[in-house]
Amino acid sequence: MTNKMKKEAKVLSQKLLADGIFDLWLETEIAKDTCPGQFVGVYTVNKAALLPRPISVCEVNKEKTAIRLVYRVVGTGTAEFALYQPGDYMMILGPLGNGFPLEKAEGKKVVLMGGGIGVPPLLETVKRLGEGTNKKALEVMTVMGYRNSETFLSDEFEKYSRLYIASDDGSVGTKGNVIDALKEKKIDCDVIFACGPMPMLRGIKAYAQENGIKAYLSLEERMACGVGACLGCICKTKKVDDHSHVKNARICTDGPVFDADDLDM
Amino acid sequence: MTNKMKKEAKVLSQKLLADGIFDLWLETEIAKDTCPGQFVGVYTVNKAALLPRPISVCEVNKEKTAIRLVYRVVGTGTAEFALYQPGDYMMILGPLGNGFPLEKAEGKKVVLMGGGIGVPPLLETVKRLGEGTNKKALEVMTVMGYRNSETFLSDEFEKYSRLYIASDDGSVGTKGNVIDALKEKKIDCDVIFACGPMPMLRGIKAYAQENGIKAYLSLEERMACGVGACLGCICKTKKVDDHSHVKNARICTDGPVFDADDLDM
Amino acid sequence: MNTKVKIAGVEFNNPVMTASGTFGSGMEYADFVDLNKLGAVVTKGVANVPWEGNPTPRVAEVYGGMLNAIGLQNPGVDVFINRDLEFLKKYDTKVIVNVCGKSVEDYLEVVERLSDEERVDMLEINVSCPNVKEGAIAFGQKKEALFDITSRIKKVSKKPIIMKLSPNVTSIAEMAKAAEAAGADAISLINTITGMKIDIYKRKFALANKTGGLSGPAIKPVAVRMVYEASRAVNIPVIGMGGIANAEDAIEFIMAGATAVAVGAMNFHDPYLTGKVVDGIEEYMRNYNVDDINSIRGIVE
Amino acid sequence: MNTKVKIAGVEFNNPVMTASGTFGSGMEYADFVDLNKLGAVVTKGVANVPWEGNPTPRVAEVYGGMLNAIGLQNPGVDVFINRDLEFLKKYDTKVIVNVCGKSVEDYLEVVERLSDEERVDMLEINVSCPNVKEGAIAFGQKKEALFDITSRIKKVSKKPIIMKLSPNVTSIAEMAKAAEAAGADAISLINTITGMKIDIYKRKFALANKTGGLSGPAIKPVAVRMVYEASRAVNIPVIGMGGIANAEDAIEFIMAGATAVAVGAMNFHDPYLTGKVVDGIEEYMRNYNVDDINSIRGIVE
Ligand SMILES: Cc1cc2nc3c(=O)[nH]c(=O)nc-3n(C[C@H](O)[C@H](O)[C@H](O)COP(=O)(O)OP(=O)(O)OC[C@H]3O[C@@H](n4cnc5c(N)ncnc54)[C@H](O)[C@@H]3O)c2cc1C
Ligand SMILES: Cc1cc2nc3c(=O)[nH]c(=O)nc-3n(C[C@H](O)[C@H](O)[C@H](O)COP(=O)(O)OP(=O)(O)OC[C@H]3O[C@@H](n4cnc5c(N)ncnc54)[C@H](O)[C@@H]3O)c2cc1C
Ligand SMILES: Cc1cc2nc3c(=O)[nH]c(=O)nc-3n(C[C@H](O)[C@H](O)[C@H](O)COP(=O)(O)O)c2cc1C
Ligand SMILES: Cc1cc2nc3c(=O)[nH]c(=O)nc-3n(C[C@H](O)[C@H](O)[C@H](O)COP(=O)(O)O)c2cc1C
Ligand code: FES
Ligand code: FES
Repeated sequence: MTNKMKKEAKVLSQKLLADGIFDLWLETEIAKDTCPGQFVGVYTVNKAALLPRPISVCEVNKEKTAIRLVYRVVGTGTAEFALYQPGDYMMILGPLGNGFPLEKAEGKKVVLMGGGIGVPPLLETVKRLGEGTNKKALEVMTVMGYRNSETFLSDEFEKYSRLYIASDDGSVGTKGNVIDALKEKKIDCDVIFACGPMPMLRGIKAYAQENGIKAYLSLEERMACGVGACLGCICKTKKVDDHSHVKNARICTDGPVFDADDLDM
Repeated sequence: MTNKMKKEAKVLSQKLLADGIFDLWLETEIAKDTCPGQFVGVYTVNKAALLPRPISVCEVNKEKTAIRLVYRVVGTGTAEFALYQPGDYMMILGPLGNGFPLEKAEGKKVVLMGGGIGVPPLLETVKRLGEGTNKKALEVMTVMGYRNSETFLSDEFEKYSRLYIASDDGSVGTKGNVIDALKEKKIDCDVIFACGPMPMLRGIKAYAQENGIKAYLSLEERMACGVGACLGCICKTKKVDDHSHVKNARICTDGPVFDADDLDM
Repeated sequence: MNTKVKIAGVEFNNPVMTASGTFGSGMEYADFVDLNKLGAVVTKGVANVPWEGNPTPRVAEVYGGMLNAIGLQNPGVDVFINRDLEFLKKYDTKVIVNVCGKSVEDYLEVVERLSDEERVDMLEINVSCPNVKEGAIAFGQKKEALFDITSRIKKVSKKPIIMKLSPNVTSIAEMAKAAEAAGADAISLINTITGMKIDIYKRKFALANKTGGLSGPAIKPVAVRMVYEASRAVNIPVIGMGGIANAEDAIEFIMAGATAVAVGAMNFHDPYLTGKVVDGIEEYMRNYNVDDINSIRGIVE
Repeated sequence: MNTKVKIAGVEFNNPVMTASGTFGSGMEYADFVDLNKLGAVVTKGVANVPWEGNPTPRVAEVYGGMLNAIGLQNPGVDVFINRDLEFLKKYDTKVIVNVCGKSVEDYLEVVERLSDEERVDMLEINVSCPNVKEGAIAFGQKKEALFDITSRIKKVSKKPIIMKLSPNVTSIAEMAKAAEAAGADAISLINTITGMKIDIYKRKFALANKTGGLSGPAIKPVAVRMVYEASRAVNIPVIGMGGIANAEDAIEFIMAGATAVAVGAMNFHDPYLTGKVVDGIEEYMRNYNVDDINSIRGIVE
């Protein structure tokens, strides 16, 4: 169990990464304990909006005790976050959730698949898999799906992995989604770590099953507490869950990353 | 009828004037139409607090199209206002209310009496009375009451009038309130313009009546709309009011300044 | 693009109205908004004789809204006709007069007096003000009483009648049905929810009346739910209100089932708001290809 | 300085509790708050058998609060006793178990099962959840039904009983009286107010359940008013809740008449909140010379 806390974090930098997508570095103690695939709850100053916004940790810098968040502006909260400047403070809650099970990739051929705003949480993941730890994967590939040629973060993925790109409009890489790219490039793998929209995750689950691949999927749901108390953010599981014994796992604490075989999607 | 508007105003300067009392200059078109004794409604950014805060205009600078607000921090709204820096913008609604009837002082000996945070609205008033207009008063005196030796704005009143001071703790001027000073200094006058807490205003009304002096009092009440629509801010009057015909005048529009003789306090 | 809506034969240029008591008779907001731009001006409640209202403080701010206990101060129907209706003749927006009373007879008197006034398009009967002791809200909290007063008013009124419902009830659907069964031409909701604020430093009620009516964005989810329930319970049009702060909120009420909407306490936050809501609805219609505002009423799934 | 309060013979170190369903069984917040610091932990509702709850989305944010339609997902009383009560044995804070059911028999079964558990100090009976279809809230919206279920529970329970009341009623005072008449040892209020949110871009309900319960600062004025009305209507203690966001809010409820208070949705805004409310109440007492928290209960004028 990680040591969760709600703390002020200092904005180190913020820049526009692509159309409507921001890249934010925060100095925070939370960085010490954060694993790839975990997320934080970010609070607004706007008092009309009281719930924390779940945002995945994109990268961790242990030396600077800092985390990087990459997010798309879609509503009140994210619009407010985009206004923050270096030196400002933001309230964040974390680290939350379980993160990707890096150990499952040990000695395996692993593919990281990200779609849209599901791309960011895979960056820290690919870095750790590539690092000289005893959990080193045999081979690390990444397949990232974008709407168009604004392939944010792809240059960074390229540093740590063999990168394939898919784009909805076909302007870069395979035209289509990440599964189309996987098929087109005949990418052979043992394990998939994926994050993205539900239809993409369903597709990956099916593909993985057909091809005898283990898949770990990071899910999204509306959240209130972020810490497992409110039972707002459940997903359907095949087996009875530990908490309520009703086949409802809590995405914020039992997830967000689940073994695809355990999910009833 | 003045031309009311809700507009962004630019903070020109803000400084601490006395313990918990702030002095704020705002650049705003509203300045063009503002008369002494009128007020503005100041909005917070805090979305939990939606009503405008009524704050009197302390001074008007027509050349800079700017108004000055002097306010005490007492709650959420004023605490927020205190944080604003030059260059920031604030939303204000105004000009509101009627203001002091300067014409009633024409050729008369007039005393301006302010208590505590009732002092500020009298500054523009004393300036206009002293100015070489055709409404010039015969003599302008001011009696200002403070809690202690923090006699904010008193130096400015001194420029435009013969100034008397009262303080609750006796550290400056007469020990006691403004009426004590009026009596002690045997100030002779025809007209009083006053602003301050209700007990002080009641005392002035009684004193004026006893001494055959005309008094005009600026009242306070909780407000919602500030423009006469909600009927939240009424005060009891002797005669039937124009609006509802029930002896309830609206402080925000029929006032805040009333002929003491018309009030049922 | 059509923004016109019809209620009981009266055609409104658009669905945006003012919530009674938050807009005077339009006079105070004419500095800010072109009244002709609005679907209707709904006036402050008017009684048979002048009402003094409650002692001050009458208003208090609360989180995301306000409490009011004005107590229906008003100049009575005579002054109202001579001054307020006269003022409204300068405009060609529709006029809905909100009516209050302490007894059924009070209501009937006002309704009769206004029945022949040409400038009046509809009457909205306030049986739901939580801030007057003398019964008014009782009409709005018991379905038998609501049925009774509604049918008696319908008998004398030459104008279409909107019954304004109280949210302070166990079942809004039942109240809506009672109003419909008694012949109401439309219903409007919600009036304010009874609330209270205490100043813990003075150990006193924030309002002289102790309780007051809660309004503003804080109540919007309750209002949307009640508009949804009421509009599914009856076949007469529903005018929705409660916390509307922008065009999106107005559209939310329409999607919940409202034929028209009213902007209330948020006028105090932004005196231009009614006009902005009119514009914002048109913008939404343009951006999302809605040709007729009536086509999105109640379409939520 | 005394912060201790007593309800039905049970003594609480201070009046600060957790609102059922917003704090799990304390486990999830033990990272943030020392549970021993709290007057009581009130657990999530527990039924005779595991409940699955509603489909997602189950939560939605609204102005100054949130809607929830969890639908009382819970592991059932067996797991609850073996795991949650076991966990709470590590602490010596008081434990109040919130009980839910679909029929009177369901409730009775849970009450009986918990009656002999030493770790349980009181039971809070949730007859006011707006998010389950099968009746539960009906018990909380009709005074006859409330009287009936309360008296039947009282007959079998060896623990003191708190009846948790719904705000979705015309008269909270009548409901409070019915609970008292049936033998309830205390009442708690308010549960959430039924609300709705519509996504106008997707033209869909924000919650899969369509309606949900509104909680958070937005509802505080309604909650304070109801606590005031209820506490004046009965002689049994009242536990107040609804939008508490800080110690001032908690004191407001106490001055309205509450013996104890519970912190709910705002735990999600600030997981340390319960502890801060405890500290803040003490600070207020020190600054304003309140020697005994019981001395300011209901003192508002
Ligand atoms: C585990 C997890 C990790 C996420 N990581 C990222 C990330 O790295 N980058 C990123 O851009 N987005 C991420 N999201 C989505 C992000 O949470 C939403 O985009 C964000 O909450 C929107 O907030 P808002 O105030 O701008 O939108 P609004 O629509 O104004 O928000 C209203 C409410 O809905 C919630 N909400 C809205 N959209 C979502 C959503 N898609 N998922 C969950 N709650 C939502 C908000 O949190 C808030 O409570 C993640 C979501 C989850 C559950
Ligand atoms: C006509 C008029 C002129 C005023 N001029 C000045 C001035 O020049 N300088 C100054 O410091 N103060 C002035 N006040 C008082 C000022 O309005 C309040 O101090 C201020 O509204 C407090 O806001 P807050 O958010 O800090 O306090 P909070 O207590 O958080 O406010 C909560 C609510 O109560 C209202 N409120 C609180 N105190 C008062 C009060 N005394 N009068 C009216 N409403 C109140 C607020 O506007 C808000 O709606 C004036 C009041 C009136 C009616
Ligand atoms: C200050 C004030 C005065 C009101 N007066 C009346 C009234 O006279 N008659 C009436 O039917 N409703 C009255 N209401 C209720 C509003 O018309 C409206 O139903 C309610 O405020 C909810 O809408 P809102 O949240 O947009 O304000 C009043 C509301 C406020 C805030
Ligand atoms: C997510 C959530 C779950 C809840 N679950 C329960 C429950 O199981 N039993 C119950 O009696 N009340 C439940 N409630 C109601 C709260 O206990 C409380 O009465 C209500 O939320 C008002 O308080 P608040 O505004 O402080 O949240 C729940 C509330 C929320 C927000
Ligand atoms: S968000 Fe509360 S349990 Fe996951
Ligand atoms: S504040 Fe609305 S009438 Fe004065």
